[in-house]
Amino acid sequence: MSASEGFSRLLLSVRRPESMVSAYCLLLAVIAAVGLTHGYHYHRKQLYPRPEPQLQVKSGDPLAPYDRGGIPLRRPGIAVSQYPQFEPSRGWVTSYLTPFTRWLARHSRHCGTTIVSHPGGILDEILYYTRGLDTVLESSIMFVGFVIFSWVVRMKTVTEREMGRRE
Amino acid sequence: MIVVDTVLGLLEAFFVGSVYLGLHRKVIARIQRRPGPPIIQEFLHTLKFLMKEAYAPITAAGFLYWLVPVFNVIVWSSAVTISAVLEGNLLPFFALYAAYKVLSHGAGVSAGSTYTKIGGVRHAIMPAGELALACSLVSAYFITGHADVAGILAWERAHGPLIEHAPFSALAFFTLLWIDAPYSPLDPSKGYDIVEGYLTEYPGFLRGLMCTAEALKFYCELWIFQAVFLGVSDPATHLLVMGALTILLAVLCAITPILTPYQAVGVHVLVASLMFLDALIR
Amino acid sequence: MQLVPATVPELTVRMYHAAVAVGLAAGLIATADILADRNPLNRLTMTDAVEIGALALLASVGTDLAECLILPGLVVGLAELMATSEVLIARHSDPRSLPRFDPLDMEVLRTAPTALMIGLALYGVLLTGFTGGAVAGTGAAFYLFSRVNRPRYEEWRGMESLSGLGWALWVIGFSLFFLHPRYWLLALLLAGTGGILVKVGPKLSLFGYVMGYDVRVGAGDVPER
Amino acid sequence: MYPSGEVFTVIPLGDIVPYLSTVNAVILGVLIAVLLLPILSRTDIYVEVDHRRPKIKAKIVTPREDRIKAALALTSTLASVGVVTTGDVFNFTLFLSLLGMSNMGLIGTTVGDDFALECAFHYGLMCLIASLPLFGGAALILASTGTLSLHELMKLPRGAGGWTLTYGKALLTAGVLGEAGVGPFYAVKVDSFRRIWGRYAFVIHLTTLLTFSRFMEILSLLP
Repeated sequence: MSASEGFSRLLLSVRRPESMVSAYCLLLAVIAAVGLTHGYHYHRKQLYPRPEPQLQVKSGDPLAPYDRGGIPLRRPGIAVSQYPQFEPSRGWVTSYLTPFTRWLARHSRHCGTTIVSHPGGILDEILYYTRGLDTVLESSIMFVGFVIFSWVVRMKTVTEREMGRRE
Repeated sequence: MIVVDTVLGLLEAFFVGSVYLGLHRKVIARIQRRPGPPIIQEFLHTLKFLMKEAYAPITAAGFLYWLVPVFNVIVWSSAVTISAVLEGNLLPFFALYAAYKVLSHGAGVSAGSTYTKIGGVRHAIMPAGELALACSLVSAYFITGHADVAGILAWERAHGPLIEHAPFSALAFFTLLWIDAPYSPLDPSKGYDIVEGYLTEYPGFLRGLMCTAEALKFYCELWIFQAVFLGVSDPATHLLVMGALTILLAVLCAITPILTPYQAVGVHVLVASLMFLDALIR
Repeated sequence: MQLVPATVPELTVRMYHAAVAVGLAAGLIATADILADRNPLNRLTMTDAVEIGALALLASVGTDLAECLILPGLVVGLAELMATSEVLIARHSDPRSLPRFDPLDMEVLRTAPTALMIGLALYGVLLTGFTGGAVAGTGAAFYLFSRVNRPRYEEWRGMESLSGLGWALWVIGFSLFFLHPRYWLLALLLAGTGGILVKVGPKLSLFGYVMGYDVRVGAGDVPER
Repeated sequence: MYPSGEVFTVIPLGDIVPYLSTVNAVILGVLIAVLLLPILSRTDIYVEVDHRRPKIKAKIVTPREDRIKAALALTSTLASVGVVTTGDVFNFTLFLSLLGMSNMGLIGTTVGDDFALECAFHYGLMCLIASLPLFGGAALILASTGTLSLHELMKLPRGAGGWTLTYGKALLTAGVLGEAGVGPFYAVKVDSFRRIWGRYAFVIHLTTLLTFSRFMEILSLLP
């Protein structure tokens, strides 16, 4: 096989649908390999910083590691967000605990991490409020994925032949 | 005042673009040892088509079929206006270029013939031309710090033409010019346009509009290349440089064989990855 | 003790370089594998390893924000994986070759899944939020996995609209935060409960579909209840 | 000063602040104007040339297929509107994922064609793999500058993030390539040889290509 023929075959390999994936993976592998040879620097001043891991747990905080201060319905917690002027009720979500969680936090020192599963707390502040659009989008993506999935199941995997007969 | 400028600029773009397309054709013909049509042929030909009655094939998707030529002219008129006349921001150019690609696909699809559809599809399959365009425009912005043509020209008056600072970006943009030139080896929809191009089913006035858009496009791309990368801002030199570029493109198109669609895509992918790696290293 | 430090702690900064390297290495290994092996199933599996690299890169930032960004990243990967794998199945499967099951007939198999599901779902609703969704979803999944107790396909079609309802609640809650900040508590609860429905509804209807079709096509002999 | 010209409106949604500037408005205008074409026309009829008896044949699209495709095309359009207007890097990547997802669905829901499924599968693989560079790029940008908002990133001095930011930009570019760049390729592969669904191929081309023009603006906004 001559060189020009080989080159031509290389160019023609784009024909197959899977070769694009291979080409893309090659590109990514090259980029990742380049990236591994460099050092990375970290900007100390970040949004929503958190204390050192396990620090709150060690000091016996029942709400560790998601305690960001505040008294429910009385005083907002601390949230270092990007645009405080756009978020009038910033910090309230962080401080809020459902009655059940409040009871849990008062009676147990080990169930604090479940705070993430209740409305209220820093994660819910970010997820629902300051970066709520991200989460709306995320669930929309889930929907689209699900719609495609169920449609393919119904029309292709199971009953395409039957559908064809009926319509 | 702006209105007068715009109208004059568009007329100039149309006239110069079609004459240079004729020159392109003439050079190719001479290289292939044919006499070729007169240089002004493309211009006359467009004018003739613009006078003719238009009609649609019975299978055409009416609305799309009639509006694609109109949109094409609007797209390239706005591109010429924004970049060449007002010397404004270059970023919309990219969006307009993408719209042009999509419209060519629409032109092929709307006629209702499988052959024109293949032409349109072949034209739209070439994504990497746009990637090269993106890389070159962005690196132009990074080097000069301006996104508008006036700013880039001012920067070039101080620092010399951009092609010295970013040769790879210039090469990428030149590849785009090459892809978009008529009879280009890198765009397979061009060589077969008599039987399966996206223009095949467009008669009369509509064809005239499409030809107008092609002329405007040729002018616009040449203009942006020589303004952004060669830093020419004087009107007389413009015409000379654009003529020289046209001749160069014609020679390149004449001496290279037309590739098959997938080979062309392969070349585009290669060019785009080179551009990407270049941008990565920079 | 300081609840919220002014800057990121020293530990995170020290770990950052290593964390990025881990993410990139995961990506490198996975892409190299995809490059080497053309089997579509293998490729699909390895994309999950690529996802892990992405999550490692997100997690390396180490702030509360990063912890929140992981969630969308994870869900996007999950949704895409779901759709893509079903496309693969549709491409390569023949409906006649689906497995058939020989059902066991035991009394406890019919009653226990229902009781467990009710318990888990109630507990999940009490918890609300994301963990709650996971708990309630697990209950539903267990119910549907218990093959004897499988509901009929038609009965589970409404689950799609349930998850749509949850999504709408979420969007209402989200816009309430900005239109009427005074009602933030209402918005929070709408989003929290809407969130659980979004998380659970799709899962339920997902299992409803899958079970529905193999009930109809594959395991036709399951006794109806 | 924004490289994309004057900013008309800003929609403050907490930390995510979508905005509309001159260039964005142009892109949005092009998007909506060109999208009206396929919506208002039927591209479903084509001539099948038979040498003995030329005949006109209508495309066979079941109403079910048409309905899901219309829904996915709508999602794709909304996602690209979001891509064009968003003011946040991570939000941009999420909109892009939604876009890739719905375009993959547009290809994959073609009835009666295994090749379309094959293409959809590989497009889906591309989207999955592209999530590493997309989210990774956003994460590196966040780590190196401490913010994700484009309005803040723009104010930073040139070269602020150093190599980390440069690498983040490269990753982000690769992600956009994988998520949107290959869309036209797979759409065309299905479109040209198999079935006629020109109007949806049109949508895929438009949304993915216009994504790039927005991405160029984002690249020039980053320090």
